[in-house]
Amino acid sequence: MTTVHIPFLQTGTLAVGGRLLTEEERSVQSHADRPSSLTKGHRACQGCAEALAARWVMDTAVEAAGGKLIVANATGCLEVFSTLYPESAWKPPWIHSLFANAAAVATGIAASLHAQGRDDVRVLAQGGDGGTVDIGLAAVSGMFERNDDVLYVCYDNQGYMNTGVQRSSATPATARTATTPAVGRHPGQAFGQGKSMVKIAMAHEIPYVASATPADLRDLEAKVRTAMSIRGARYLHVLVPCPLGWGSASSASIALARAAVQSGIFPVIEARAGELTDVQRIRERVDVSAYLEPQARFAHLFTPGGEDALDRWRALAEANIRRYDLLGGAS
Amino acid sequence: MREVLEGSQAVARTVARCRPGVVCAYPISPQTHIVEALAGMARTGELADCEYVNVESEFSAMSVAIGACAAGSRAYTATASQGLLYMAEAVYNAAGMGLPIVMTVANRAVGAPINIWNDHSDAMAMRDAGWLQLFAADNQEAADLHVIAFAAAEELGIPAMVCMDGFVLTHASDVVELATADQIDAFLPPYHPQQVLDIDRPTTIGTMAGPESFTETRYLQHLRFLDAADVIAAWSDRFRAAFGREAGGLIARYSPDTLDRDAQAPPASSTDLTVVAMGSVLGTLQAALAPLRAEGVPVRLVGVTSFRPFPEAALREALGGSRHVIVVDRALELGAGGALTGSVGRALAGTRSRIHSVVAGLGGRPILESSLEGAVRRALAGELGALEFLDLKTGGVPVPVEGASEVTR
Amino acid sequence: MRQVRIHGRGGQGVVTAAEMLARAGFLAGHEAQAIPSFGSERTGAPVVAYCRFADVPLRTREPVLAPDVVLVQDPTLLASEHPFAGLVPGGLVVVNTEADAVDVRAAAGAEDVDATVLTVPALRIALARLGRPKPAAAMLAAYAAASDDITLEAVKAVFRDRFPGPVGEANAHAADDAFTHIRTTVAREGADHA
Amino acid sequence: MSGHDSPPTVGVSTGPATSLAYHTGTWRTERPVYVDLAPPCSLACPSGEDIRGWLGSTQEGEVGFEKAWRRLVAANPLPAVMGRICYHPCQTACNRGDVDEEVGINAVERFLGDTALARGWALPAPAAQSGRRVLVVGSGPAGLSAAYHLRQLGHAVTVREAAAEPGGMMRYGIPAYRLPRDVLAAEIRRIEATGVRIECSTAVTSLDHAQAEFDAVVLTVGAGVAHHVDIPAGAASHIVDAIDVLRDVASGHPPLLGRRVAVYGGGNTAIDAARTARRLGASDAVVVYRRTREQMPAHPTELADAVGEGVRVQWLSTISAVDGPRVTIERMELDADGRPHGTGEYEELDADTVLLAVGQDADLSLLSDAPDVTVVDGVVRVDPVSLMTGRDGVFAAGDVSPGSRTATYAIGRGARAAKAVDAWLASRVLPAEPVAREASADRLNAWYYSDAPKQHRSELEAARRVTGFEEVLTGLDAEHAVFEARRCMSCGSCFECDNCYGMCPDDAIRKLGPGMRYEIDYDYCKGCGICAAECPCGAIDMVPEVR
Repeated sequence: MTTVHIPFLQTGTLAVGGRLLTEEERSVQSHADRPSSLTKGHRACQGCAEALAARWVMDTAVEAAGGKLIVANATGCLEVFSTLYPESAWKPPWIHSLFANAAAVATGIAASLHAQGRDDVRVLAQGGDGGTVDIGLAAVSGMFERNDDVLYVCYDNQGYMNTGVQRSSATPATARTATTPAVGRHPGQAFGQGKSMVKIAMAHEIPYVASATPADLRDLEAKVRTAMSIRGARYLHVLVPCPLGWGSASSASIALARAAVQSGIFPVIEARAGELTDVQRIRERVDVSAYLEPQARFAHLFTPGGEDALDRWRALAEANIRRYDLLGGAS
Repeated sequence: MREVLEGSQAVARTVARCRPGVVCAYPISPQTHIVEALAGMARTGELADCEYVNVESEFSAMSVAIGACAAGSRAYTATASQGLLYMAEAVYNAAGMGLPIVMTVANRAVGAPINIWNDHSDAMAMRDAGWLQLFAADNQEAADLHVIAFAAAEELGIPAMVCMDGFVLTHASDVVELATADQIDAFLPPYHPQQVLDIDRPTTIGTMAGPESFTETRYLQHLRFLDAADVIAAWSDRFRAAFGREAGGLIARYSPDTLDRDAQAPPASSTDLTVVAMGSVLGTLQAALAPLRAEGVPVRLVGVTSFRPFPEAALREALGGSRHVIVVDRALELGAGGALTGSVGRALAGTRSRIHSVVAGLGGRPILESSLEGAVRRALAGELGALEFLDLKTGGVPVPVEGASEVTR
Repeated sequence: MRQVRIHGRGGQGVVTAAEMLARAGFLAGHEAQAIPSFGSERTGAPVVAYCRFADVPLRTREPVLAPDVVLVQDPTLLASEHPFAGLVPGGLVVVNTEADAVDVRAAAGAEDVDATVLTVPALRIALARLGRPKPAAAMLAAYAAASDDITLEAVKAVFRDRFPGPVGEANAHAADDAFTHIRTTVAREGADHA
Repeated sequence: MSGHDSPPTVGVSTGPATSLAYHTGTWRTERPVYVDLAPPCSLACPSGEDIRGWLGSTQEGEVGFEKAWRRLVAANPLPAVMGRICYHPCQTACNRGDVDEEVGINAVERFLGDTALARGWALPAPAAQSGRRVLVVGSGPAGLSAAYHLRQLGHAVTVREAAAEPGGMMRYGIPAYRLPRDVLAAEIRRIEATGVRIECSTAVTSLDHAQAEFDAVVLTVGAGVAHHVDIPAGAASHIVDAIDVLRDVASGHPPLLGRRVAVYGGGNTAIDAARTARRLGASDAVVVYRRTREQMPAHPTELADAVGEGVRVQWLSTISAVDGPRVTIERMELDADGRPHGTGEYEELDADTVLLAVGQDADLSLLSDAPDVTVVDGVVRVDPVSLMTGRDGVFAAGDVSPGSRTATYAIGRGARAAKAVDAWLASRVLPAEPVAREASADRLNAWYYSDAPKQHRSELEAARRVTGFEEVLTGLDAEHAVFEARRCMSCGSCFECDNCYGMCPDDAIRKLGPGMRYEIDYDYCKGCGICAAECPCGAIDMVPEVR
């Protein structure tokens, strides 16, 4: 894991900053003059973790690139809430073309910059899970396969929230969405469906793949920084809790991301050239219910008859813990 | 230098001399020879300072072009048929964002049934995408149109398709004289994007426009499109002046005597029967109408070079009030008639011209001089209908030997 | 205007032959046009290509329906592909075969067609010179030997231009061989005129 | 085609950061508000120390030590002393106990106190002379605290002490192994250096005389007289007051107690006496206590140390008779309310000396000429706000007045008395101490606190093993003191961790710079509440938006 060694200063590494930190030890987000690449006035829902993670990612990338960053954005919440004409909440040069083509647009930008001899300018593409895992997968895969010099960031809120919370192939099992209602014998999204974009990215053996959450800013910043230090195709998958789609309190977005990691549901990993190189260990293990129960989309799991599904969730967590050694017992 | 070249080679070399910064492509017949040639030139260095990107679909081809163009590069791709439709969403998008990409469309039918041969269905499907659509009559023009297309598109901030008939032109070898790199450098201004993703002057491109601004956005796009006709005409004039040959323009006029292309040819007269067509069939028409002219038949030929924007005024002027207008159409609006006919009809609405739509050459059916001549003769005899399918086989399509006969009621 | 139709099979270089012919005609001072058949180009399938020469610019895009010259690169096509179809009276037919003109007419069912039929062992020549079954250069040279449309030198030049180095030289040698074969045969036996 | 020169991209492109024109603050139904709440440590500190504050300065390391000490002595002028003898109720209250272990506040206090002594830091210069003279009677913790604070306020202060040395119970009640006399002396000297005049061996016998001489009088005479119980005792019995033993030891006249010593009582004095007995050579020191371990008022760490030194405790036992070396003990049992009752079962214990440590009383002989100063339950009755006795201008604090009898409490009451005197002298009404909102544990987001990197954590553990903040006699070194201070969670008060600033999805919080904290931009804040939820220390309230 890309660790940041911060001396224990009241809060250690989990808080955003700290008055006792030296300039070098500070996170990008803690700087009073941080770029705020996605600035105020955007129209994301209250407590939108995507808006938050996007600022974190882009601010770090902007700093890593010395301010020379161009961003291509897929259609989706992130695009809609940030750029309703004539207003834009973005500071770096930014383009939105279509839902499925952010990766390809980014490739085009990178190709153009290379042709212009401007390899100092870096390219970041970003989109939601729909634009990445579903409709945009071909373009993402093509960008990976060619090893184009693009950092692609997926903000995974596990569904089509922009269109009113429909199921995507990143929607977790049992989750209620508008197209996987919580009715019938197997309420919500079916078990056994969906795909892991992180594994798909790793299978391309691109130079760098990582996952992160807004529950650990420093980890996220370090991964963006690492990604920006590498040339070629890179992929960062960020889990972003969605108060609207998840049916959670707007104030709970960080806490849910934390619970996703601490329950073993969302492995936070790093991989290079297809090989897993590091995992973030669980720090304070919690039961999956700590992650699921605050979310209305899982409310049916906590009514009589939901026990079996909860057990299957626990099994998923156990499987992740085993597969990624999330408790650190194996080494 | 005059030389014999395959149409695709002529286009590829000309495009290369326009110095694109990014070329991206996904193979589809009959566009392949163009992008293969460009790939070769990118490897040999003949196409310098250019990124050649092999993408995984036409959709990504256009998307890469969008990114490249927005980042300040002259961007080029080529496609055809299903590929054009597969990238359709991005085709509209490029135009909406005002990115002056140039794309060759090697015109081909659209399936099903799948058919790799020529007609204009693909380009017609994209006629309202907001692109300039310039149709080449021959390979010389196909090559030259790319130079004009880059110039006009970049001045306008509107992307441009250069349409050339698949196989009929792309795979045919003709005597052509290509614009040299030096000539193009002197003619075509360097690409100065009207908007660009610039780290020093950041901008947001591709915002959402709500009901309060979308209509105005489209209206402004429309006005720009109206400007486009003048810009295309101006660049075509400059091209003629610089290169000494006809290319582009809005409408191709043909001499009544020689049937050669002649920008100075007089308009047709009201008593003339005028054939209007687009693309390579114009050459066949030149040959087919010659015997009629020799007989003293008052037949004229007018070509449409710019299908989008559609030059209604220039067309009306060239037709000179011809009472009989035959539109030879290589695409069909199902249930209506020829696709070009529709636009010609709108241009002639309110005039006394009678329009015949002759749909010909669908899916690669050869268009024969004799058939065209016959159609004109029938029109003169008052026997040509408002809509005819040239060389239509009566009795329809042969039924498969086994299995399918009872199915298709 | 002179119109040429070339019959062959995918992989024999039919399209190349048409283009080379157009180039050779251009070198010989004509306007020229080559129109390949438009197919999916599967190896072994029958393929047709066309070529026109004229001394005025060529406009038409229709396929050649009434050829002045027909080149048949594969004798197995004689029976199935109607190579004599549309041939103008007195036209020239050059066939790559070891057989003679009489056999060719018989195979094509064209015993009574008004045409000059020449045969040339272009495949043998190609195999000998190139080591590959690419008879185009030999066929074009045979055509040059039998008409004034193009010259042997033009044929050799366009192949050398397209295939610089040994391949071009081998094609040039094949062209020489075929040219010599036709001139020798015609001088000895006279052409087959029906 | 004129009149439409706009670029073709109108409606598609726009300038960066133009969203500032859109104020999302109108979406809000709740607004975040920064608050400063009282931490449980301070609420529990009888001395009223701003513990969070001085720990905060200590966190800064070397540059913050003196500032920390100055924040500390703003309440308590005896940090080196209290860093040793305080039973640190602050630590019992510390929220960090819920996370891992409470912060070793007392050890840090001692570190600061010792550092100040070693470096010779002076107490703050007093305010300008008020021209008023105040007498403080007694130089125990309450008296010294009152004198110090009165002096800080600009008054001329005289302390009169009946004993030969100043310090009261700190000097004569607490064994030297817990409080070295040089430390006490140094901190008292430092108070004197601010202008406080301490007159020893000077008993005040008349309140009237005192009031004639001074504008105000503060009684802090303590409770140095042993409380007595009636135990049937034979003539040969050797029964002495534990407090006297401790005083004698402190005065350099250790008594002979014998080999076997029984101590009767359960308070800290009992434990001190037992441990002192061990130091004086008793091979067998038994504490006889009538209740259980859980009920024992002595501090558990003191008990543990005592047991560690070989002191035995006989639980649920009372001494019913002493006859020579023979002590009769009755077994007790607890009733349903937890009160002990005799069982009628007896046993015997051999003891050369019985030390009585069943409580101490105030010496109120001074009040013989002051009937208006009323005494209830052995202590002087005072107004709970002004600490004034029944007589105008006479105040009381410390053990002589109601309340807890610890040095820590005495210091707090002394400071309060100083304020009261000051107000009275100025004819001001002293307001009651405000009831502060507590930064309770449920406000905290403890996730952020336990992230001590392993190497540091192990250092901490090692430090604890070796130096044992709470229990061992040696103090922390600077590094460990800083580390320990940094474990403070700053409950209820922003310590500028940047969480709110960094985690605002709407970029609606401004960071104002070091020490200046943050400002919420309500033009844009949507009121999601992430800042409040993720504030480690609970320093943000979400309050309903009333427009």
